[in-house]
Amino acid sequence: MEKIGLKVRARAKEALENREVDEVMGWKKGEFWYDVYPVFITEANEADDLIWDAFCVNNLSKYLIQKQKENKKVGVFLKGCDSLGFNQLLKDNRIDRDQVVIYGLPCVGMVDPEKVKKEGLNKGLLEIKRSKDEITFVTKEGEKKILGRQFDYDKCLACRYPNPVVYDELLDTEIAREVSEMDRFKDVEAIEKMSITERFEYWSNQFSKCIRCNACRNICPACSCEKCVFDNVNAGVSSKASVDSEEQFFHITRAYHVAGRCVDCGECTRVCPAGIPLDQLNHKIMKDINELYGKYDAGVDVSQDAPLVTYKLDDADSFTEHGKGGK
Amino acid sequence: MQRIGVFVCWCGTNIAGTVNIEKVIAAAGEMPGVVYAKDYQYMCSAVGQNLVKNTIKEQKLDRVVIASCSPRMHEATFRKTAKVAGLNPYLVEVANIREHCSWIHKNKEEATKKAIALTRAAVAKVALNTALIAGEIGVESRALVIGGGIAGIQTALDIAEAGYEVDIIEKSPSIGGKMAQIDKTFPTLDCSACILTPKMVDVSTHPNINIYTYSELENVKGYVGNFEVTMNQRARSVNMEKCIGCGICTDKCPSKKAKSEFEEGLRNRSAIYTPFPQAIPNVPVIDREACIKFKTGKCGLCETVCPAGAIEFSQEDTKITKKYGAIVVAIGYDIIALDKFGEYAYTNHQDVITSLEFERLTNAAGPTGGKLVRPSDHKKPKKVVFVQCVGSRDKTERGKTYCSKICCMYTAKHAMLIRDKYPDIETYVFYIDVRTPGKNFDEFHRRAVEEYGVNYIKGMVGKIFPDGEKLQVHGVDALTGDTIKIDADMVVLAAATKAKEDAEDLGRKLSISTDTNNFFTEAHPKLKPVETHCAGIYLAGACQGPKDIPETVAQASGAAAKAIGLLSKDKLVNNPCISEVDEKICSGCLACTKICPYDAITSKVITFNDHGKITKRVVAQVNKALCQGCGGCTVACRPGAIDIKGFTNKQILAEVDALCR
Amino acid sequence: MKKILKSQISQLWKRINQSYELFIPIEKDNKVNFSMWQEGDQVNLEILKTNSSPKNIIFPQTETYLQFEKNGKKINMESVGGKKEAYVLFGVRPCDVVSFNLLDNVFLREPVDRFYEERRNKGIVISMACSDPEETCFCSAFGIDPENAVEGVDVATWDMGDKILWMAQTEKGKMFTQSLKDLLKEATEEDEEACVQLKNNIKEKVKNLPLSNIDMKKIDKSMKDLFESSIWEDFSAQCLGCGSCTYVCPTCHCYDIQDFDGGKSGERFRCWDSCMFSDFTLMAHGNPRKTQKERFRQRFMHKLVYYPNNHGTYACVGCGRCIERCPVHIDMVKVIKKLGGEL
Amino acid sequence: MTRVKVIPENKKNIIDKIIEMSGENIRDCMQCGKCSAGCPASDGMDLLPHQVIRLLQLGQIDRIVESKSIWNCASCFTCAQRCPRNIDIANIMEAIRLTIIRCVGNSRLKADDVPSKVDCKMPQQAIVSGFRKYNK
Amino acid sequence: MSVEAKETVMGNKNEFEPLIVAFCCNWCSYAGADLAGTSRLSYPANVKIIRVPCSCRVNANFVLRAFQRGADGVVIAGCHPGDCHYSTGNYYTRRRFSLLTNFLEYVGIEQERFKVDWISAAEGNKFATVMNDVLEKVHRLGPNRKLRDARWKR
Repeated sequence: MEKIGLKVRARAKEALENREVDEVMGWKKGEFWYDVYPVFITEANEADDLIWDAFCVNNLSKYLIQKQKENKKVGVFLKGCDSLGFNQLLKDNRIDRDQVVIYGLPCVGMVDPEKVKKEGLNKGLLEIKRSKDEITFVTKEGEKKILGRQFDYDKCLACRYPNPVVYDELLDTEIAREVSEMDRFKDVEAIEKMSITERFEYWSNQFSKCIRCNACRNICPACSCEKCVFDNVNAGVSSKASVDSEEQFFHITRAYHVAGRCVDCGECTRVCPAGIPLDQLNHKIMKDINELYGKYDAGVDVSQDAPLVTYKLDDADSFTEHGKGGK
Repeated sequence: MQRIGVFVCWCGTNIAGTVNIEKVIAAAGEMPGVVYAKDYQYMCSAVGQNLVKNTIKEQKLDRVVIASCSPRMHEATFRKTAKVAGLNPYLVEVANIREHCSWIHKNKEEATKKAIALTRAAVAKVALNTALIAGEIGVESRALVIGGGIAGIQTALDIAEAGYEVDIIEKSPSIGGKMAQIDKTFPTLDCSACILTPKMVDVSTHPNINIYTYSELENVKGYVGNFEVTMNQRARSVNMEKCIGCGICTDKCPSKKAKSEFEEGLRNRSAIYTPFPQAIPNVPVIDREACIKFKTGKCGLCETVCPAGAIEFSQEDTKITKKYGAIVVAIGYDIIALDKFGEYAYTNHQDVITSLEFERLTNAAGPTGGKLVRPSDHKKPKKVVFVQCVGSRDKTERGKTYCSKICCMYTAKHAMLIRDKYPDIETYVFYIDVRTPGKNFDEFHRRAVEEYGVNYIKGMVGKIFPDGEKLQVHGVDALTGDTIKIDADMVVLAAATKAKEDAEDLGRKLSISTDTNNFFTEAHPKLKPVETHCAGIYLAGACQGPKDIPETVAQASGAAAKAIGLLSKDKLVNNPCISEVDEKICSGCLACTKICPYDAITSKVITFNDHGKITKRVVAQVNKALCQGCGGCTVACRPGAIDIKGFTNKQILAEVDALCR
Repeated sequence: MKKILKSQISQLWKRINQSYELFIPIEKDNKVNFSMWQEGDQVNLEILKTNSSPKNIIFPQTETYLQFEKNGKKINMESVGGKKEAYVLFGVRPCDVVSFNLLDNVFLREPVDRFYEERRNKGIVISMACSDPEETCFCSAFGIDPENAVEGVDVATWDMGDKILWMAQTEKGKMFTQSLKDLLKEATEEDEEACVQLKNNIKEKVKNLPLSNIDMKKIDKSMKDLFESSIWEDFSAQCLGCGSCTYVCPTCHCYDIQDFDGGKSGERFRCWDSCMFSDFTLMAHGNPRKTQKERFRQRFMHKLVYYPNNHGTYACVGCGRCIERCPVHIDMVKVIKKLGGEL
Repeated sequence: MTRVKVIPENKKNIIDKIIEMSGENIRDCMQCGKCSAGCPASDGMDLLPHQVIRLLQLGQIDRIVESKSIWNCASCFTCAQRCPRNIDIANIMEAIRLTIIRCVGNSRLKADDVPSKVDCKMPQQAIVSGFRKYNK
Repeated sequence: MSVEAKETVMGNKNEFEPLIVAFCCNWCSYAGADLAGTSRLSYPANVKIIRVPCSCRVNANFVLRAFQRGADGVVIAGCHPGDCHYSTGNYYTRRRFSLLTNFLEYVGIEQERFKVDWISAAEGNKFATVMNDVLEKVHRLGPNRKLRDARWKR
């Protein structure tokens, strides 16, 4: 991935030098081996700090909203899942396509620091390098190579769009990742098999972990409202209390609001401080939409209407007997 | 602090019977914001309304809740009362404690508790009501009449007389409808053409009326006062201006095999034809299935013989889009298919005919020039049997459950005409009951029996089967209990009427509903027979239910009066409970624009001061005239930036809270 | 100095549980948090930092303190809240203990917050020295030495691997140790040497932690320059405005008071609020801090400048939770260094 | 001519039993006579089917019992097929027969003396309905 | 007479009083409810009706709010697809609440508690049967404890 890192730096420098864009968004290395954070550079020389490694997991497209309010022309590096989020923001008219130059980065998968820590490999770890599926752990004592994807995020293992779906330039050759469509919603099916009390136990236990920090909402590219209903006190819909019914209300409403718009990028599960598997909620709605109204992938085709803003005369439904709807 | 007045109605004993009014008043007094609670036997009466008016003034109420019958019934009444008392009419809410409470629950204690809950919900909602001013929308002073039968003609004439422009759209090549096919009309026996054709001529010559025949309605957009209708005028292949109606082409046309719809299939017609001689417009139409030129490309004889050079094979269907203020539906009725009635042998014997075919047989302009002959061998029949209620009053799925209303009268007319013209022909009528409810109707029927000697036999026909030249009719005389056998020469079946085939999908285009028999549902069976639930769309004639000509004409004038009432206003007051966008919250995702059935929401760019920086942003905006207040957009709007006045999110949440207390 | 073998530790929990509520780091769905101990819970003392701080025990996220009932036009009110049962908080790391003291500065100053006070008095805090600090820890920058008993804790303990050394610090701690004397054995000399030995190598480890080289003096500039520093602009551009950092932070103490309208009845409660939210400190004209830059600046200025001016100590204990939980890896140390002009 | 009481009290339960057994609502019949018109066996009937239903409606069960009609009915279901009110007259006839047969000993014919009545031209329908009617 | 009234009348003190909140569309279901009233049909008094302009006006928040406030069952009644006064309103209702029905069941809420149905202005008795049927099922399920806000006292 280092080769591409050099390309990233070169491209960013070139873009800033000849004023193609006012600003470039990329990632920068921090203190620790897993610490990579988004950075906005305006000077060509700052481009040297840009990197592309196994921890550039943050989706940069959501920052475009604020940047475009300052009507800057911005260059941005987008992975596959980021580009889906970008398209969803585009569809919601939150960003203007021609104010953005997209440099596409096919992505082999990002490493989950928790999984590295779980294996205890983080002792004295300085850096992690990755090329294709071979991961090298650089520690004080020396290097260690491990083949395989056992350290990748779960969402990367199930990734269906490794290559950006929208870009102006592609900085690497496309990657092929076959993912079986069949067990895409394994997690949902497992929960659906539970009895109704088990399911309620499972979810009320998950929801009670929530500390109402809104990280899942603020990271989500489908949640881009100017003023969220939960931030709006006189919407009279919910308060900040972390009591069971408010948490239930928040999570059901959030999943319902991103219905037909969630691009399945898995960021909500990654950032949740309490570790709630929020994508299992979104997956359920995606599964239902695919079953009831035909396969729909949010963020792939901007021109296609989202399932909940269109209809067919002979739609199935899941509440009348002849509704033919899936349960 | 709000000053809410609660008025509880007894509705005689309808509410007071199962709801303890005192308890409701006591409970209402306790509710937040309520400063006055009173009850009265009949709130909707003049005394009741005065009570409200005076209390509003005395107690300086700023909101009123009426706990009475359904708001669908008297919400408008109480809003008017509030307006007269100087209170904004939209600060009134009605709690439905009759249809939804006292009439449903017998246990007094439970009904009272529910009445209190419903009143509390209304108080919670009215507390959040805002004063609304009804907006105004322009009215297109032009009416559209769908269907060119007597109903459509009468409506168009009345509206045109009132000075408004009217368009008639008729599917078949000429106006006239079923009445043009009829020979004589009951009870006065005056000739149908003599009373219809003058009206048709009036319609064709009236400056305010334009007629679109041979055309169908594609789709309707818009709302009352501003309907935008797209019509598809099918190609006649004849130039309407040039054609002088000489008829040479119809004689010379070699293809004579097509069955004439107007003659109910009793006579053939040429490929280029006018349905009947007095057709308006008297311009022929080329039936492209039957025409040899269109089928094989050879022929084209009509073009050569036409003196005016009016034939234009290249003519295409044209789409016409026009704006209308009101629409009147007058598409008439059809006769049910008799193929399922095997016992009457209609399908396999030519001499078993329907009453409409009989009308054509006895009509002077008909296939036999008015001579009554058997369609099979053109001989004069000696015995004619009429069978009533064929498919009417029938609960099986072969027929229709309702009585078709006009068969008894026209069968009496047919029998009388036969006996009058050919006294030697015996006529028998098998009936269940003879229904003659109109003016001079029963006297007409008795004349047929007494003067003209028509034999009425109370009992149905069991079976008809060909027996050599004759038709054996097996019936029963329920009064004497004898089974009867008649060998008749001809049998006329009074077949049931049904709604037009395309009535349902026309209803869907106009978003008016049809009942289980596909007749259009009127707004109220007794009080609003010519209106529909959709403002601006009216009904006339048999498309709303089986009807004879006098009633149809009466309804047509009624519908015309309603349409004129609407068109006479240059400004229409529109429903103020429409949606509104809070631009501070709207993030411009425009999901609402995709939902709106009336395309009432568009986007606009606003500039605003974002903490010192002037920034531009796309937000949604609602066209007040187009929005009908359905509320679909409010759910698509996740942050709740768009809301419906009168049914805001907070109001409904307040109602939910109040009901769950 | 007392000690107890790890093998007998479960009896200790049972004993404490008889007369106290025991809050201890418990692991559930591989997240460790302080929660009430019940038979069969999986206690995890090895983990350095619990997922969110023990602040939740003494300053709960949501606390109802007034309940009212309406009959007719009259309203009768009833004050609730506070904590009646005594409890023991075991396994608190020194940085979290210091955070308790920082919260005391806020809540126990006039006017005293009676709920907080009641919770504090009812509780016995037992700290445990950090045997193996992580790379995200920087408590040493704020003068906290993770190996020693911190001022204000009732009992300090050290995890020696097979046994736990136990030393009461305050009167309450002594009384509590007294009540457990049948379980706690006297510590021998070797134990004390081993403890001193442990303390030293903890000190060593802390020294070469990546983030230990912070010099807080560099940010003792005038408040005005700090306020107008240019770093807030680019830092806040990264920040998403979620509340993770504030809700896992042991020292954040801002809260909002809201009412629950239950129709006939209802209650007034206070719940944590985050200065990062757009509707924080919502006033009649809206939130005084309109953009994310101002809100971001407020969080760090409050911890590093305003609070020290009021109370003399920094309002950060260097636990590093905000570094781990921030979705975009914004780091307190980076802010301090940038503010100090080092980076 | 003695005046007849409409639906005499004592006959009420028999009528309800017949309605319940046949599952048909005889009040639905509008006396249109179509069943009688089309009934192939109507020649031999002293009471035509619609008259039987009329008598049932009026509760005159005795006159029905005396009549031959219910026994002549060959259960060919032509009437049921054509009745515009969807009433299964054959079913009602069956119910009336059953009520009579169930009064002990009233069976019109024993099963074993049916063959003697049968000649080769008798349609199977009649034989089958004969068995059903007589041997209960 | 509601199910409970019968029981209380029969002396067995069953104090569970189910509460059903019904959102009825003004043009069809509300008129159906009126018709049920005018034809003096009976359904239990526990059903309380809120009038909305169209079934597409009902927001998922209202449903969740009703459950939070202690409603034991929520019913949404709209016009039959194709009959909507606003022509396309109930097509969206159908999609939105098909997803919500499955989602609530996924999260562990008994399916009988949330019913959506099409009731036209002429179907008074269907309105009564749907309400009786929903109440019967909810009565068997018992009070809604899963979604109810513990702070709400009825």
